[in-house]
Amino acid sequence: MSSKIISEIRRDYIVNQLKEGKRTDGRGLKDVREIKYEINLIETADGSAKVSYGDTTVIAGIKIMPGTPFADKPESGVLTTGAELIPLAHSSFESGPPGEDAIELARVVDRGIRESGMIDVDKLCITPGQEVWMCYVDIYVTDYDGNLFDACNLAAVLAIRNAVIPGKRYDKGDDVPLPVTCTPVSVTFAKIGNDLIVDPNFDEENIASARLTVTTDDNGNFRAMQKGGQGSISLDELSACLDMSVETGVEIRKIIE
Amino acid sequence: MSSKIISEIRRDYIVNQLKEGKRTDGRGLKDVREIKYEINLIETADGSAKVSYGDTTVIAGIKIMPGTPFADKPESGVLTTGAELIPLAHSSFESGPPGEDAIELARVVDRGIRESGMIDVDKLCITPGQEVWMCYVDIYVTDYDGNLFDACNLAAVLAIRNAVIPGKRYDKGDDVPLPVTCTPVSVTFAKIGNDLIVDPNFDEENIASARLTVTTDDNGNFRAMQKGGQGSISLDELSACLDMSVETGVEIRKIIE
Amino acid sequence: MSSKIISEIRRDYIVNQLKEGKRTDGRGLKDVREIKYEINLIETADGSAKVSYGDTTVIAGIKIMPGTPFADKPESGVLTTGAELIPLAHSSFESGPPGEDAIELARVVDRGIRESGMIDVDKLCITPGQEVWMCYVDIYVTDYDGNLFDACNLAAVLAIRNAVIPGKRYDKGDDVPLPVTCTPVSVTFAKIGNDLIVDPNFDEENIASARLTVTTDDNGNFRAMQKGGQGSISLDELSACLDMSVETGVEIRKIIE
Amino acid sequence: MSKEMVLVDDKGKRIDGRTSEESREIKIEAGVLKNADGSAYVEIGKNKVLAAVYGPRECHPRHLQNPTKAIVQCKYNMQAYSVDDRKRPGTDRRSIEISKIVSEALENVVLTGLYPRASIDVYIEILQANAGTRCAGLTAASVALADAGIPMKDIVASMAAGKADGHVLLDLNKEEDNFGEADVPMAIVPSTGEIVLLQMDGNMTREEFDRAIELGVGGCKKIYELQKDALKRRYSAEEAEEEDDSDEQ
Amino acid sequence: MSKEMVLVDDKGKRIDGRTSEESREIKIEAGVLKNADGSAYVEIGKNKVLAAVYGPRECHPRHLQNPTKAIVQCKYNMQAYSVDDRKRPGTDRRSIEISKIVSEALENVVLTGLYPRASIDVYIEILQANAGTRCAGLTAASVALADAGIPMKDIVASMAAGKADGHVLLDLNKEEDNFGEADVPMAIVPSTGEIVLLQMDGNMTREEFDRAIELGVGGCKKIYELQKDALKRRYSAEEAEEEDDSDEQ
Amino acid sequence: MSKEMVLVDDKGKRIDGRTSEESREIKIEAGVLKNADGSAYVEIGKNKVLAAVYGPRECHPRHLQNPTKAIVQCKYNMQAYSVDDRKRPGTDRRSIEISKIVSEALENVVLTGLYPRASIDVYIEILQANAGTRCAGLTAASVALADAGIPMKDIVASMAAGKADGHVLLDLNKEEDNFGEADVPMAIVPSTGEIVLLQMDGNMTREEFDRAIELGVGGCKKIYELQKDALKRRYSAEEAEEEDDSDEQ
Repeated sequence: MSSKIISEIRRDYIVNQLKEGKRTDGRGLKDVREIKYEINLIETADGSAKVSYGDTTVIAGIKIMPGTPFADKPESGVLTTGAELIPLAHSSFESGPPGEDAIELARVVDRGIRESGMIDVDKLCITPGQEVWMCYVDIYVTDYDGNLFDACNLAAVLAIRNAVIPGKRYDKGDDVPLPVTCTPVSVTFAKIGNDLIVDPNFDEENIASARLTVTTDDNGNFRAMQKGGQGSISLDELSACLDMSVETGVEIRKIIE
Repeated sequence: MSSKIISEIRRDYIVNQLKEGKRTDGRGLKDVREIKYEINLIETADGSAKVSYGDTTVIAGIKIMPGTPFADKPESGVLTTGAELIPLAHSSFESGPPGEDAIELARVVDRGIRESGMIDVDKLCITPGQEVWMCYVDIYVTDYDGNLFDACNLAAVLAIRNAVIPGKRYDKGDDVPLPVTCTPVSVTFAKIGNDLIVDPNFDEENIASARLTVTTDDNGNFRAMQKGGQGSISLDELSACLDMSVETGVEIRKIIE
Repeated sequence: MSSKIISEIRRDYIVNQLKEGKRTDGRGLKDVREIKYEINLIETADGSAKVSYGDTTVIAGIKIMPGTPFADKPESGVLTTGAELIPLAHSSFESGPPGEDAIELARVVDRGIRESGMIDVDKLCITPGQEVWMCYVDIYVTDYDGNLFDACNLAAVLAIRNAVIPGKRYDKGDDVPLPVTCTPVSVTFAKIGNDLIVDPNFDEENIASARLTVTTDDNGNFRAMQKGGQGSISLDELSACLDMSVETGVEIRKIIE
Repeated sequence: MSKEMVLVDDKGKRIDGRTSEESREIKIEAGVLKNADGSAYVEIGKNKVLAAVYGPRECHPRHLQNPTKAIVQCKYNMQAYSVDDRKRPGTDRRSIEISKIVSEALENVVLTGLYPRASIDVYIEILQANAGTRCAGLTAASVALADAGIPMKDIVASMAAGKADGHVLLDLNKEEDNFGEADVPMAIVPSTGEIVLLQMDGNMTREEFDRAIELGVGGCKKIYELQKDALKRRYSAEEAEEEDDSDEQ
Repeated sequence: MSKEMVLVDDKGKRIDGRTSEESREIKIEAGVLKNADGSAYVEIGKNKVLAAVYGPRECHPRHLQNPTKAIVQCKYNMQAYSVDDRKRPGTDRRSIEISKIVSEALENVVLTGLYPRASIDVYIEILQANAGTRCAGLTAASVALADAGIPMKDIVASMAAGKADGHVLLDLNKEEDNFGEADVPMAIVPSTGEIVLLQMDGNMTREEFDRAIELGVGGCKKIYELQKDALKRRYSAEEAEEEDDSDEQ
Repeated sequence: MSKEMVLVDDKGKRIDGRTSEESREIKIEAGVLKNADGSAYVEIGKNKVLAAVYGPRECHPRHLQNPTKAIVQCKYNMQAYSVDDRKRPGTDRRSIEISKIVSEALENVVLTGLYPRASIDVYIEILQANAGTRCAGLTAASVALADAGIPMKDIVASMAAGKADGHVLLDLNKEEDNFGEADVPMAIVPSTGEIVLLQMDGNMTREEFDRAIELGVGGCKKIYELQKDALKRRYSAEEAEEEDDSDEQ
């Protein structure tokens, strides 16, 4: 984490710019960086997407295979989400099993997808109580410049929306699209001083006192939230973030439709 | 372990007191500290007990569930005992998987229960060769002031004596008491200089050269023993410990009946 | 690995001797150390062998048991090879799970056995798709003086050639010899300066720039190779090694027939 | 799953008889352990939680040391028998996430700048779980920190709100959590009303969420009063002990 | 297994239409990542590989430091979705072996003596696998090292040869690898023709093996040209950027 | 289990023909390994055990160093093929417990005060197991320590007693251990008769236990003689070697 410390001079510069309503990369406080994406770039995956938010790039791949359902949900498919902060992506990432940052990231992305009911898991049953489709979402960060929550959420969502259940490969019927009901979109805020900014980059993330990720569905309802960081947020700030998360969610949905 | 080192002055004081037949907490050499216990305090457990020996406190909980028997004992239930020296209990305990102290502790407690035949595992068969009741005894140390062997043994024994096989939860018949045949009680001795003391506290344990735990059953037969520490014990000292383990075992059984 | 560093004086001595075509233990450049072996020394194993190349000693033991075949090879037995560099064998070996040296060693030995088709895995089927014989080859290094590749290969090969499928133990028919088709033999070369030597000892291994292991079958065909070390080998050197590997393989086969 | 299950009846009563604004029964006790520098025991409904604090002490591993302040390291652990299906001992992904967000919430109030390079270690053990363990654990941890005498700008209070059968409810119990529609664990700094922990999952409109926050903040304030009561009882007991000691002299 | 499968037809054509001496299509791009000190992306047939270099930088863990030179630490990793059956994240024995031999091959060309005690860290990520990933990964790693400006005596080029249906073939694809008779991954220092990586498994006569080496060396030389092309494109792009920058001033 | 199994016949003979007071055949050899500072090989019945000693040497990890004396670190390991069902490589709970109590027993006799901060590392490998491996391992480790020239106040000797078919027996074999009623592994310092290792499980009256101790102490004394013989043979061999060396000069 030592590499996450940025110089005092850089910190002061960012804060002073924010006081004037500017960000060091020229964005306004509510602006998301340019979003680029590529669909189904991985042929070995049953669905995949590469997403960039500015210089942050992640790849999500889906693998779907038959497996045993949980005892308490014998007719539901199983969703598993993992995120890997591989050392290829940044000098602060280390080899080895996922640390607390990667685990929190994967769990927040997972909650957005799971709690929005994006995947209709009840349609993933092969033989009740015995066999269902297991859906693994694996996300790899390949270039890290802040705001992994939103980039990973979007990559996972795009990979899922374009995924195919490989019925033929396992002799379990035809290949059919993974049943998808909605498009959860997360928007992440950082609090720096008294300013709230959308889609923080690496430098901004590292001087922010608090972080808030809000995931909304197509109706603008809230599906998942996660506050991070040692700072606090006031009720007014929370309210502002909720407003912006809906507005920005609409914009992002337009980009990917 | 560095925190296990106590000062020379403290050591000398304890040793000098022992020369006069006294212990620093006012006990005689053969005295056990006050034993307190509480039964079935954990509703989510199928049996539980909290036991204190003075300022040492441990909680044992039982979980019973159906599982596959061992191939060489197709009609016997399975007993598994674990002990966790959680860092909440003492500044010398560290997070992470059980170390050699926790493993020795769990295995000695396990042997006392297993070798005394306390649980009648032959009555835990559901379908021969296919399904038997698995009985997990999990013991957590919550406050550590020496002699975990006896406190953990007693907590496990009390939890087992009050445990119920959750037949209804698993649709395997009625809820019935776990079949129990006897009450193994362990008594632990520490050797300090040439003195043998019963139920050592933290300070005494840490200046003791050797430790001996003796587990007896209701008939005063021996069911398990474990010598620990780098010191040795003579045959005469062993003999004295065996005598005391039977006497003290009788006293402890009275407390818990 | 620090213990793998040998003194400059020793290094110079070895190199100077090689310039004169000599090795410090009196061998010629192409000479293998004395090979000794003992068969079936472990009664609990289904096949075993102890092999020495000079002061390097290893033991290989085979355990064979019924298990589930791989989905893509439903009628084939399963071979698993492990090598343990136990700290008993050398001061540079550490406790713990196998490191990269042990893993490379096991995988190279495994490839020699597997790729030569030494074990006729198609004859290890019990019930197609359901049950096949699993063959575990476990190799322990007990004394380490260089060239583990060849010693481990030979111990594994001898243990396999003398192994018995324990049909009676598992009620799966008679005890029959493990079906063996050939005898793969590996020969390892080290490059020191511009010299190629066969069967390097510890000191030679540690000043060698490159290592090459070549495994041949009874017909002199190549079955496995592995180049190691940071140095390079020229095409001419490779050619010389290939010639020698066939010649030396013939010699070693004579010793063990 | 079990669509027949009624979690809130037509009179607005919940299955355990509570109204939507009521929390479960709460019991807080400070100073329950001998070895820890500070400790607390909390029951919220059927949740039973123990928290202990050690520190400020030397920070291990060393590379985590911060030269300008102490770090707060919380470890949340569910004991094997605390849940219906035995939990295998050892950390899992859920407990790592909870430990992280609870550490962050506590670090907000602890005056970490007083203890450069040190670690303040907080251990939360769930003895019995029934929805809301992270909030109960954080509530207990705050009391344990105060009991340890760690300087703080305030005591963090935590409680969840949620939604079941279409009603926004305070402090979900296990059935409401399992079969309900949303869960919103939160924690505040009572003196300022600032939020230091917030999670949400499920499905809520803006109006529902605002109501959940309103209920949750109210719940946290109630917790705060009980935390202070527990600490007062603890201090009185200590003073009584000290007087006893002086009597004996 | 499937003895009916024909991998090379009677005209010597392979299932993907190649002759025995042809490699699959190759695409090499340098400088594809923002954070890494150097990076490269390589496609060989259906293999997709990303490589990044960090360093020279402080060597962790410290006991691996060498007081006389830098060490080259390569980590080869297959991503979960890169293969037909999902690969569980984390290192396995195969990836540890490949990481070792690739590190050794690279250490041959890097002028490690310039950076005592340092580590040069090379990360190879397999995005999509179709036989030949270690060669594609080593090829990408070499370009990434050059892109990072690490002084090297040459660029390592890597490609496999093999045998299927009795024919010695260059650059086996997945079907040829799975159902063929031998695989010979290799890597050379192109300027000297010296071999820095060599593995073989299967069954080959001396003649077949010699032919495999001949094909493989040829393949490596072709790779080498494409590596140099990619680096030239990269430098031109950088210069263009710099000129743009000066225009703006 | 198999109540028909007769372990002791009506003449007091055991299934391998021994009387109750007889141990199995014992073979002890010192100095069997080239690299280790000291080593020993022990067979007791069908147990085959190898022990090696390295040290005194620098203690790793460092936090285990003791500034006033050396520590004795024993690692007991069962090889995969040493038991009926293959044992997966790696430590398990049983081997950790045995390593601990064997370390403690050896630390009793080693003059650890001579080597502050050092570690004396003892490795016990079970090649073939047939009840009694911890005693055979400790017996071998003691000889290996002596072979390494580690100063000790005495050599620890170890053997188990037990009970089967109602008879107290010396040195149980596998059948007696599996189907018998009690097992009492022990180790003594022969010169003083002090006990340094003692475990018991099963069911024994006081009389039976006293008899077990009596038999066990006798068995240990026999082991002690064989340990000394092995060391004498080892020294003679070394001297002979040295004389050979001087002859050659």
